[in-house]
Amino acid sequence: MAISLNKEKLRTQECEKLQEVSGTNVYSCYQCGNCTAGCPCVDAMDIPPHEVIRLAQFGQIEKILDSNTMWICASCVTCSVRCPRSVDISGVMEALRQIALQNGNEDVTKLGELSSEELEELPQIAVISNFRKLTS
Amino acid sequence: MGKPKVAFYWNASCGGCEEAVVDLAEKILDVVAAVDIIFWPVAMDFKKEDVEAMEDGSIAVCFMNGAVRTDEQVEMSELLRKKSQLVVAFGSCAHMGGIPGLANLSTREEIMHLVYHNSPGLVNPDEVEPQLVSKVPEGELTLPHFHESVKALDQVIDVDYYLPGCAPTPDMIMGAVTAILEGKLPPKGEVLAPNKTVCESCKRSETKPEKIKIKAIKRPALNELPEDKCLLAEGFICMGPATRDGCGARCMDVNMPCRGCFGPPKGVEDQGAKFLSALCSIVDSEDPKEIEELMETVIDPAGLFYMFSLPTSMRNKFYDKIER
Amino acid sequence: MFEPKIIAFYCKWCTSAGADLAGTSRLQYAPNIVGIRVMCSSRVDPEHILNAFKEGADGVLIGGCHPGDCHYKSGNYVTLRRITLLKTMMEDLGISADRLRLDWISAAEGKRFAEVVTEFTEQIREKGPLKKESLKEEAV
Amino acid sequence: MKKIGVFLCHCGINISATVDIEKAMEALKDYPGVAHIEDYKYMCSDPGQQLIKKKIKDLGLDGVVVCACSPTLHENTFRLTVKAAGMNEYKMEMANIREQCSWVHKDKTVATEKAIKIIKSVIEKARLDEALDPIEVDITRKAMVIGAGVAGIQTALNIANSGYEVILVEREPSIGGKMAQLSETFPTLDCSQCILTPKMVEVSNHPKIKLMTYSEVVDVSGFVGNFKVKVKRKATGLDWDVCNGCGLCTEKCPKKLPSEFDQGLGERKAIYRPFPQAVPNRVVIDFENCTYMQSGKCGICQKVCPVKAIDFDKEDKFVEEEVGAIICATGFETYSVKDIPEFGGGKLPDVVDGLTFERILSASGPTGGEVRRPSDGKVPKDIVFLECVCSRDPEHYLPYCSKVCCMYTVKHAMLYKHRVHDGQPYVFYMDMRTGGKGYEEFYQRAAEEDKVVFIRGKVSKLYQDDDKIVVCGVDTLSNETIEIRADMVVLATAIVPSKGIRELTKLLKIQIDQHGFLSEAHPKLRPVESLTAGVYLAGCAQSPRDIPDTVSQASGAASMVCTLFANEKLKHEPIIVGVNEDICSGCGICTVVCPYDARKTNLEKKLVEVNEVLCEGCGACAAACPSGAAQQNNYTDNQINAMIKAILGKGG
Amino acid sequence: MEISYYPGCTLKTKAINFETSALALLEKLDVKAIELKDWNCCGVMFSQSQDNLMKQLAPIRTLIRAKESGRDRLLTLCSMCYNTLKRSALFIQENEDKRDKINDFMDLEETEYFGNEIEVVNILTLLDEIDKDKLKASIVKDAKDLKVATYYGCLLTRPKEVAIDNVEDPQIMENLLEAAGCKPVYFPFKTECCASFQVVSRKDIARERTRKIVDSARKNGAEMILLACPLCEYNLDKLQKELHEEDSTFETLPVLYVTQLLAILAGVDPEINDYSKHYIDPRPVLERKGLL
Repeated sequence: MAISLNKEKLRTQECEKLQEVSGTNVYSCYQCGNCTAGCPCVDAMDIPPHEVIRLAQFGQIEKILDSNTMWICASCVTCSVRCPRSVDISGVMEALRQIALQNGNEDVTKLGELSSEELEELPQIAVISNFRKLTS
Repeated sequence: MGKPKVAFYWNASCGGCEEAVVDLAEKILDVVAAVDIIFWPVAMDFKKEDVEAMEDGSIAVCFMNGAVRTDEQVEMSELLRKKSQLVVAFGSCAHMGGIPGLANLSTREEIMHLVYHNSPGLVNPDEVEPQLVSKVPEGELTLPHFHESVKALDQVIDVDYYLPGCAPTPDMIMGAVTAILEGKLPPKGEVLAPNKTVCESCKRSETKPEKIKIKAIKRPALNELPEDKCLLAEGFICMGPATRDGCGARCMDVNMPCRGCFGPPKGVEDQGAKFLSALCSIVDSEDPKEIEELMETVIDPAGLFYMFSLPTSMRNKFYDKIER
Repeated sequence: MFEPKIIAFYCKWCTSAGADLAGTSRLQYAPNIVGIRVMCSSRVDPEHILNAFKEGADGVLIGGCHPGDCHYKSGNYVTLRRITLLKTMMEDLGISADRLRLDWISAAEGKRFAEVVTEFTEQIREKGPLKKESLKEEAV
Repeated sequence: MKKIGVFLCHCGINISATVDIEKAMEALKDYPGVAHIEDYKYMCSDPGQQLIKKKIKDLGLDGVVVCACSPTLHENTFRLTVKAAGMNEYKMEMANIREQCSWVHKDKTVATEKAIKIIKSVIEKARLDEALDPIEVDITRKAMVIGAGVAGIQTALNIANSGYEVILVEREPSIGGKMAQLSETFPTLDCSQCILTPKMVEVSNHPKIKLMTYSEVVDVSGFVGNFKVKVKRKATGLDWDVCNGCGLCTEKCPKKLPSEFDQGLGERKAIYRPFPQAVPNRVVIDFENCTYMQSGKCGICQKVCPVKAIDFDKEDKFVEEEVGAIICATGFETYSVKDIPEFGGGKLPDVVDGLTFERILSASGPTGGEVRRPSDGKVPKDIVFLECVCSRDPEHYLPYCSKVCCMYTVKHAMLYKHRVHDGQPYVFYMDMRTGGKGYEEFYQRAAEEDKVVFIRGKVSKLYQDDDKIVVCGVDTLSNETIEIRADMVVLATAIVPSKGIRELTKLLKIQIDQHGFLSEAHPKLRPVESLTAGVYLAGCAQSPRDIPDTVSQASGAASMVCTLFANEKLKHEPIIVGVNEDICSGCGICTVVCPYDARKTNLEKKLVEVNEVLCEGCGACAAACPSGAAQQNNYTDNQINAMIKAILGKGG
Repeated sequence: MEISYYPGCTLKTKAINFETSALALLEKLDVKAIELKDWNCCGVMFSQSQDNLMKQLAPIRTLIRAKESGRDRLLTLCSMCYNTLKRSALFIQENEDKRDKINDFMDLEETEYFGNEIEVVNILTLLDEIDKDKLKASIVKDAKDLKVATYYGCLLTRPKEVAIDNVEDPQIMENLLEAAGCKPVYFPFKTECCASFQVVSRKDIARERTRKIVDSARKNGAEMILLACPLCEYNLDKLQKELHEEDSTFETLPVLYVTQLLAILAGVDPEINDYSKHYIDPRPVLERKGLL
């Protein structure tokens, strides 16, 4: 379905919040796609990172929140360090997670599904960072 | 018609200017022959009432030296102004505030505190401070009010001419007196000294290099002064280039750098800032750090560059505005 | 709110051109500053600066080319020396040295010009109107 | 008192939208000295100028203040206006209420107040302005062109063909610059050498052109019309007057080195000619790598030289030239692949830059025009071209667009396809910028006829895998990530100014921008002039550009020089600093700060004397003068102090 | 030389080999690493959001402990601890108001932290500072040109404000290993992410990453992978084993902490390593080179 654009929709409060929480200006992006090209997890994402930023420029935060992209992001920061326009894409992903969690997103971690042996096996840093990135 | 009446008066001064008049030596006899000295507290016994009794404008010319800081000085200045046709600010202190003017770097409170409470060798167990009025068995004693700041004479009364110098030279005094007697005076407000700078009469100026560049600032107290070289070129701060001529470069004759007592040449308002600019122009460095270090070796620039002219400097003028 | 009055002196080649660039780029900055364009920052005499304070300026900004880039080879170094010593002397005279700022702004730095002006204006606003600043006591 | 006319320009609405013109006029009309005040929509237009002229004549104005844009833009315009009306042009002043007022403030009240202050201060200046006459100076009608690429060559030829002498200075042993290295040129695909070499030969044969290759400018003094330039003629190791360019020495020299001209792909000797078509046709010895120079053994070249031109002991020579104008055409370099770690940092042999690929494509190149990759000489079948490498990347490299990469990459892909019919070129681009005559059509042809695959996206990473280069990118149009196993990768690296430009600009006293390119006097209206009179710019030294633009700018610079030379005398700005002899006592402090040695102390007279022609009017001496004897014309202390007063609200 | 040492949680459990080997190696190099008293979790990972200040408390508290130790440098082995501590310090250094808020919140702490008092140092940086001649002198075993792939992962090289070396082409490990007699191979995947914590919820992604990274290392001739991150170690080691179990044609490469190898080369008893912690046994390769 077509996205209908008008000036109210373009600069939404959600988009302002996204920029504030991530501390980045999404309008700096000129859509070179370097973030997507270098992303290690892009194959598993519904929307590639550069499109996330594009949709943010259009104020389409809800559409982004409906995708799994920010939950797949592993915070490896490859996108941010390679961005020629200093857009902190990785920071945007973190902000999206924060916004989704504040909106009451259901738990995306599968910690509950893991057996105690599996949990025992995993190093602490894996569990804690997974927990911290995806639930708080 | 009798001889023209002349008055001499001193405000805040060291007495050097009075001495300068005496330095006229035998020429003073010519002066006395030509004029009637009707008021000269330092040399002759006159009272304030004598002056008050005179008719306004009856004094032909009044030479006043010293800066102004007290009510008494203001009162006397105004009185003499009223009685005189011409007032000549005599010497650096009357001209620009002079050495007493350096007190303006401190506030009145600071001065009082230092003098009456904190001076080394001071014994003042009761923390006594001078009072405007104090009762003693003999009656009431009064002291004049000590003002917030030191002023040059023209900041208190209208001044017709200036005789600069600490102190003015006998030749200049004689020249001024002659000019007044002969009525050959320049327009009002002029300084009765040449428009050129001290370099003009300094014998050392011939020894200057093509370009004066200095890499270090030297102080006379710590370094030997060369007898026959341009002191500025040797790194000593010499205010000669920023100072009005007329002294005949006397200080350099006795191997001391100029301190600027004649004040700035015509067209320069702020001697200190101007000299600072000139000094920085000849410092030979383009490295910010080195510049910073070099400039730190200029000790007490305000006191040095404004040694004689602080009360008439830009800075004091804006302070005055704020006070008003 | 206190609106400081600030005089700026800037050289024709770099800082004034930088100010022009700020204009062509439509960068907004504090209006408290009014500039006097001189050929080179080295034309600015410490006497002018003290005069500006005398006439009621709360701050003075000097703008020149970056070191090494002076249109007249070395003028900005002369300025640097003068301002360095003048700042020391101002402190002795009871004018806070913060009220005088020397900055290098090139013709290409419109953005920087706007930033410096705004920043300096705010700094002076915070200091308040020019008053007797007894700096010696502060030092004690 | 002076009668000053104040003219306020609306500049369309550029000024009047933020500055309340009526209010300003009301505030200024009774200001001391103001005899007349008037506004107009476009003061710089003909009717606007006529209006000023009429008022000067009708009212007998002897001072004019035009309140409009920056004086950089229109000071000259209005000076000519008042001059035409019989007023001295130096009694005209401009108040900049556009760039420094209306454009930088939004609040109308505030902007109006500020504009009034600005105008008042300028009125104060105008009140004390004196009539000045330009100082006349002779011109040396000879030009020096620095850099002999296509820009320098074109400039030199144009000036020489107008009948003036030209000295063409080039750092390398041969003229020709980067264009000589190129294969074919877009969009016509004619061979670069074929169009350039005739011009190179013309330069070398031109009676009015003196060629100084292998030479560098080391000192510049003087001013427009009268520059003195010191040129270092680097030691070549032989006598060029004797050498006939036979090249026997280069054949026999045993020391092989990578050829700079072939971007390191081909070889040259320690005694060498950069390329066969070099002009002048002379050889030089690479002292650092010459066996004889390093160890004293060998000397084969000396033995074989039929004309005995070799002279190992030659030292650098310095010559001084007097010229009236200088053209800076120092060209460009490309950003080094070595400094791009994400694309292999120069360690992957089959990842090359565009200039190297030009040599691979060139018929006179190391492969004779056959496309072979450097590592193993194989013909690459899948070849990837990356655009915007280091350009448009403010975060890591350079923020600007290098302008020519789009077109030369399309050309590369096309030429590759013409040479390797069964090969496939891919181009990663971000935006395809094809502004230029025939450029867009050229690009379309590459896609339609040559089936070049254009992928919109930036490559994030590439790496060597077996004998392939794996290129990881994205196509942002299809949102698909792309991986290409290529045989070779060509990087269109950014164009940067050539090395040494900073030092040269310091000598020439011209400005560079933050990226090191030369700054023009005005980006639109004076694009070939520097801010220093008599120094002009041409080619990529100013900013990245293609050959047609370079040649047009070079011709533009040449015509500016000819315009200058057509003057009988030069007019030197009279805004100089003099000496008031009634005050000056010859302390000599002003002479120390003068950057031009225009002031000299006369110890006998105890006075400073000024050479008016040398004075450029910076005013450093005026501020240095401790006696007030040095005052700058129309920038006197009185004027500056009056301006200060006016701005702070106490003028008049 | 003395330096404060912050181990972090995993170094005492899964990554015990990292700690044992690093401390033994440092001892050989005359570096005394003194463990911080009363340390807590570093707060892994660094919170990138500007408004979630609670997440900065754990790392800042750790830095406060370091400040109280009186030494101005803090050694970390784990790259996640390094990254979190360093970025948190930078965050409060650059955001004054946020720093004040955090300090206000922690007013029970006796020490205030401003952001630049403690230099957080990764083990690789510390080793890199040691004179190469001294390092060479401490090497007693011949690595016989052991071909190694040096793997940095994300947290040592990104973002560039905290990177221990060039973001795209770090060389620290290569230089160390070269000095120790090994042969680092060309390894274009050395800074590629291993999928990090996604191994918990999206193991499929992590597996694919491991496959790519290991494939590249092997293809370029590496005999083992060396790294400095407990999570990378787990992912590359454990998931290789899984990949191999699923598909026996998948060839595995042993994964070691760089300090494990260096310690052995410097003459530390190889048996201090607990080889049961490895999923792919490195001993055959070490034995082949005569290092056991």
